[in-house]
Amino acid sequence: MSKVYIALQDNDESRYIVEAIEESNPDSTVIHQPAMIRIEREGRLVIERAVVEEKMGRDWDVQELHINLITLGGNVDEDDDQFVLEWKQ
Amino acid sequence: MTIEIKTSTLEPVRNTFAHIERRFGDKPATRYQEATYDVASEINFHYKPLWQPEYELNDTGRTAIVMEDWYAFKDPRQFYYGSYVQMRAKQQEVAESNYSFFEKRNLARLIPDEIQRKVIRLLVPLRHVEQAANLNNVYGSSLGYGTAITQALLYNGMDRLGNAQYLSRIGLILDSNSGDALNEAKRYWMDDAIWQGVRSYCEANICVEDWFESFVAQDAILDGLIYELVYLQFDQWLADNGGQDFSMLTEFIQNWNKDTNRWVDAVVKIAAAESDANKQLLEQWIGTWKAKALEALAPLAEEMVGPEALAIAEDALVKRLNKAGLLK
Amino acid sequence: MAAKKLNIKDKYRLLTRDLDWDFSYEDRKQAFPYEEFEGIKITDWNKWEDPFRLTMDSYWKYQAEKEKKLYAIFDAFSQNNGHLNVVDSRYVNALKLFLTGVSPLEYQAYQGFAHVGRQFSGVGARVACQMQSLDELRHVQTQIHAMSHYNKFFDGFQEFSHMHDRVWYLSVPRSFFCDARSAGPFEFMVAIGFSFEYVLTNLLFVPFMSGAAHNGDMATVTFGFSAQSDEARHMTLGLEVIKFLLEQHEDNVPIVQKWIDKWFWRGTRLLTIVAMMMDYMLPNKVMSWKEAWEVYFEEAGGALFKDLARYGIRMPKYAETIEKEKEHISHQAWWTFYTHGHAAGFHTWIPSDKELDWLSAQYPDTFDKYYRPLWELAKEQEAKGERFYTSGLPQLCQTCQIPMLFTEMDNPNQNSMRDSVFEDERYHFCSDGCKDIFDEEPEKYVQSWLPVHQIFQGNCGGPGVEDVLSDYYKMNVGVDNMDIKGSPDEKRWNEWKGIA
Amino acid sequence: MPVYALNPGYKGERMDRVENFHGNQIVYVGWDEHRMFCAAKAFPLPPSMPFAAVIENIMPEAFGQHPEFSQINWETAEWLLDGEPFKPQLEASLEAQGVGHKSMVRFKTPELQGFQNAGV
Repeated sequence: MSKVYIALQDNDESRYIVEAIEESNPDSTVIHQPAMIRIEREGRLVIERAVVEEKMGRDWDVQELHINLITLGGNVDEDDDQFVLEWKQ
Repeated sequence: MTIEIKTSTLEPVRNTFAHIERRFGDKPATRYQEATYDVASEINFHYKPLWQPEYELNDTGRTAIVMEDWYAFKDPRQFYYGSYVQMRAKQQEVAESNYSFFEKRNLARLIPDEIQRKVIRLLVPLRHVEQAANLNNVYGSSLGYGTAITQALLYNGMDRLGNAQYLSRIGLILDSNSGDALNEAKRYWMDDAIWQGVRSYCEANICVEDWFESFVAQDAILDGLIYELVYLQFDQWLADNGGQDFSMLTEFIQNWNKDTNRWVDAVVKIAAAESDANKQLLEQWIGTWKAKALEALAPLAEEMVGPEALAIAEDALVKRLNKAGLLK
Repeated sequence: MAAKKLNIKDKYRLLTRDLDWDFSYEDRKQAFPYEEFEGIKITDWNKWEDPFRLTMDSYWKYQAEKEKKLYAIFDAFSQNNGHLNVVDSRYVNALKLFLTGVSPLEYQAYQGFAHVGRQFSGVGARVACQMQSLDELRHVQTQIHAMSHYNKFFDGFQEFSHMHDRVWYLSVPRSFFCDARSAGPFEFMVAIGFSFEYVLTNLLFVPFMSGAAHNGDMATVTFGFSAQSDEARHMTLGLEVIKFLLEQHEDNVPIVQKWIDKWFWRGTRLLTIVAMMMDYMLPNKVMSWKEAWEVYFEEAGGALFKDLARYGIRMPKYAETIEKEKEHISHQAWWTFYTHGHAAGFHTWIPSDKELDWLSAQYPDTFDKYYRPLWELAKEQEAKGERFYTSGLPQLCQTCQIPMLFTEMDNPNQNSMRDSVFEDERYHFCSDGCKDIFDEEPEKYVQSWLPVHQIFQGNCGGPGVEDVLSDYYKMNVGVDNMDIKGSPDEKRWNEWKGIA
Repeated sequence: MPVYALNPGYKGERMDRVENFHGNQIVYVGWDEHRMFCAAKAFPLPPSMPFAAVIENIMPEAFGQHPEFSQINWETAEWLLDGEPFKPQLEASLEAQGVGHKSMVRFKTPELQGFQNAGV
């Protein structure tokens, strides 16, 4: 299985999202680089709206992710409740 | 560190880019100017397009309109991307609160059934006209010449997609999100005799090759008439007949029209003022497309408001064209 | 009746996908005439999966938020003379190359996506392309605005638009996009939407922007990352296009593979400039080109092609050559610019001893053996007061238009040269990859506007190279070009910083 | 293979036909394994130019900046013309010995290994 990855701008909002990603994907790897945070995981990575909302303490729309998103690798499936990155094989 | 620097040594060596300075002199430039003027490539394109080898990638020859300087088409709104999206974001915020107010209080229940039916038959199908407008404006943006006009055409094209989506949401409000009203409206668009003139006009314009002609047929003529007819007169008629709350839902398009008309009028005026040849060509296009549009809209106007409506709309359009120096 | 809540997929479908209709009064083929000639078979546009489902109102909302943040930083940057915070005036030269070489590509991307965003007959794909087109316009404009402040204090930015159409090395990026735009709509999508956006722009933006952050350049980090936030959408679109084409018809597979081979090759050639920026032009290094290549091409691209294998798609042709070249190209490119520093629109220099040691450490197998001697020669010449500017004009590759500077991977001392004869005329290439591209479509590539030949034909003014530089390119000769040592840029910088 | 274009017969204009060079033809010259010069160089030369003039006038202009240039022994230099082994005839014109428009002339100097013997 290959790694999927996502990189976010290093800012306050992203920190909550990264926390949420770590909670939803326990074995993901978080790498801090100048001005950005990169998160990798084998095969699949999910960002769950409910978890991000819990971390932020406010409503959060999955599409808001795009404001802080820098890059990603993997097939995307986005709906109201989650944002999934996945390699099928 | 920087505290020790004498301000005199921090004088800029130039105020703006050289091509902006050549146009406007050596002084600080606006963001609109720097983002717009002379940004598009002009020469040395390497390969002729496989899909149109008779032209260069960027070529003034794709319209019969001739301009000495295609950057004459200054946008009176001075929209570059940033100012454009920020303006629309403000407007959509108002629209969003209107739509949610309408939905939350279920204002649709206060509107008589026959009025709702009328809106589904006469207003909602305009989403397809907006779709045609999207294609026509993006066409001009992709094949037109000079950033001044091509960027504005793209903003307009995307606005039309936005308008189509707002109109669609009116349908969804009326059918409680089932999509039935949208399907019904589409059937009218496809089969109802009342819409066939407009649909045929749209299909014909989508196939027009000259991008400036397509702009005239869409933005100047058809939109000009529809704005007067639908968003002013029909809106008033709805208000007078128990459908006043619809205005909340069309407010975005109404305001959008006001802002856009300023740009459309400026484009037409600048092209006409450039030369007699341009003026004649514009009048010829206007003659053909206006006649077609009036014929197409006649049954709709009658049904929406009454027998006088179309003449009033035409009158308003002609006044705008007169101001732009045409049809006098 | 309470309205049911629409989920995002249904909402998007209702608001967008059904706007289109079957024509009754005209032939729809006349409205969308370019969809068939490339040989791609589309059986059903309805199978198009919208990769992201942004309606215009949300688009305006989120993009306006990004723009507000971005311009607030630009304003603060220029009010506070943010250019003084960059680590070193050498750094700014990377920005000059960016504004003259990359920003105008964003403009071509805007035009290209507007074109396919009009020409595809499937509304889903069309709307996605239109949005990307608008984003690309955003990128060129925010880049111009970010550089506007630098232009006021440094030389070499002021004629970016004029230069892009004319200057010899800028013909490399420029011809890349002209090539894609002049192709049919599906090839454009494979070229730019997939090959470039999905795999290669990461290499352009991510390490470079991280580099900007590392070198104190707030304005560039901000526009770079802000632009990248759109890029994630674009990447998703690029991958969706590929999957869609491959799923539509099996006959599409070999055509798509051919385009992938072509555009990955052209893309890696184009990125030579980025390799050089990373290894040589950033005073504070983030990672070497080799490392960036391994992370973003070999690892990320490898995963991608593994995923696409189920459709019968394999790694791009010559991937094994590219893998070897990662050890070489940045050094070869900077040497080329260093030795042509008199004809470049930015400054060049010999890397410091510390930098040479960093390069040795990053490239243990190649740097000391092949490239350090070049710099020792350059230092010797400079010490003699004969800073080396090479005479004459170089031979260019007919396809990628880069001077024929690449070497054979089995003998890195020897330049790699290939040629083909087409209709009694000989054409030269830097590589098998570039030769293949020409041989596939010679009627197209005979049109290359090769700057060196154009100068000899007398189409760029002259007679001397200096006349071409000053009159045709509008370079401020002796100011914009030559070594950074003794340049007005350096002089001003030293004054600002109080360096004697 | 011809291009796939909307209409058959797509044929771009050949930008570098010999007629465009005002009586000259383009000749490329390259010194093998001497990377001080990043690439071979291009020169517009009259087809009637004898090869001796290339050695006397063009070679110094092209490669004279190299510290080894003065040590070149033209007698032992090994030549390739468009990839084929080639023995220049000094008195004959370029045209007469098959050096045509956009021909590539390469030479190797077996006794010179470049600066620091590193192929530079």
